[in-house]
Amino acid sequence: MDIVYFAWVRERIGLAREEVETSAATVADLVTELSGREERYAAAFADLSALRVALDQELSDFDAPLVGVREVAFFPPMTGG
Amino acid sequence: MDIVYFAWVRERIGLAREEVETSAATVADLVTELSGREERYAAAFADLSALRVALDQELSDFDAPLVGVREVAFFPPMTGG
Amino acid sequence: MQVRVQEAGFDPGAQSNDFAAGCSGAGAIVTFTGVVRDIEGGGLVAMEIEHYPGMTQTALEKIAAEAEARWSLADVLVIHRYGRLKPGAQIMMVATAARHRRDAFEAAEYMMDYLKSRAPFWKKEILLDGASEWVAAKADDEDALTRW
Amino acid sequence: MQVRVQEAGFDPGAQSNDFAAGCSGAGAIVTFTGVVRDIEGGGLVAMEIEHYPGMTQTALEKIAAEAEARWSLADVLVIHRYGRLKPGAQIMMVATAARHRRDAFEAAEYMMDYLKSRAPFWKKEILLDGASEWVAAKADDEDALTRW
Repeated sequence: MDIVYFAWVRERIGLAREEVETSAATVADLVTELSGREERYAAAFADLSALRVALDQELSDFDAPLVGVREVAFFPPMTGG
Repeated sequence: MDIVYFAWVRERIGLAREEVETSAATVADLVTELSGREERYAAAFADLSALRVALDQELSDFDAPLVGVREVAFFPPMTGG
Repeated sequence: MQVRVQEAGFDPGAQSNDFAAGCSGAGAIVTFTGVVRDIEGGGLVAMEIEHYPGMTQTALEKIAAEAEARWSLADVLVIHRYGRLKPGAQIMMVATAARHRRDAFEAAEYMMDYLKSRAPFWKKEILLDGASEWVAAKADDEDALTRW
Repeated sequence: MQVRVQEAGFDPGAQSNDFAAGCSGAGAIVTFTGVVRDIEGGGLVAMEIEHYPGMTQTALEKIAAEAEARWSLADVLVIHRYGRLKPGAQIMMVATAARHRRDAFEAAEYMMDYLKSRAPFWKKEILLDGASEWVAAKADDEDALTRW
């Protein structure tokens, strides 16, 4: 599964994209798994209310299942316009 | 006192501007006076709800006094924009 | 505030670029352009716009001043034409510049609503068959003023 | 519908004239242009706009399609830039064309409200002293969506 990061999430984790092997069932499970890996992930995911998630380039939420998902994106609230 | 007419009021009366001597106290009195003059005035002023009036180039209403007024304008509801 | 009543045509894109260039510091520019459209089924030769020369400029300036008083704006532009206009021709435009988009949008809508019913213009449609007809004011346009 | 995500600058006046020319029959054209403005007190060197390339075009098209479904529109244009923009540069624009002004205004406001909070862009301010800061999303912008 590909994971992509944007804006300060990308900066805090230090990566724009990575491929991970995971059996996480939901986005929340994936977040827990990543946060357990290294401090920089734990720091980036510390406050989920400050984060948004997209699954295969569609906005989603942290309860969503990951079955069949190829790309998960984490980023702060968007500031377009 | 100058009286000016616009749009279909001008067309119905057949004049864009005229000078009248009047002692009418209000716009409504002036309308009654003009309507009594000739059929074309009576026709133009038949339905006051379809007319608007400006006194010295400020929107006003038919109850307004004419004291000190130099120019009275009669016209249909405006259609700007 | 820039208010222009004119017979001549204008280029809305060039006008809005000029307007925006004069408003550095404003993050939001809104423009509205009104265009003569053909009538249902076609056959409009021209739209004739009559106005009240002594009153028009003042009436438009009052509307623009009220918009500037109600919203936080960097600048306001109003251009309104009179005379004989062909289908597709620009009739008028308003532009607003503000720090925040809501101010720019609301002020532009406010000015349009007042221009429709409170600026001394009257429109007459000239049709292919030689007939002509004054455009009637719409109850909707009068009702729109109750928003403000 | 025309939706363009691009790094290059654009001329809002020329874009809006081209857009209007393609919408004969629409009497009302509304445009919104967003411009990089300096921060309070000055000192902004540039605004860096990051986006999510795979998602951006689709997200903008969804917003434009929803506007076309909700209002009676002749056409819709969205242009949004990414990359490093100087103060005074155009960030984005939307344009709407409709028979009636209310449709054109509301659709443009709707698109702006959704672009602010639902299009995958993130802005970073680069300051004179070398510091930089991500622009935080505003609660007001999120609240604006409840209007629709």
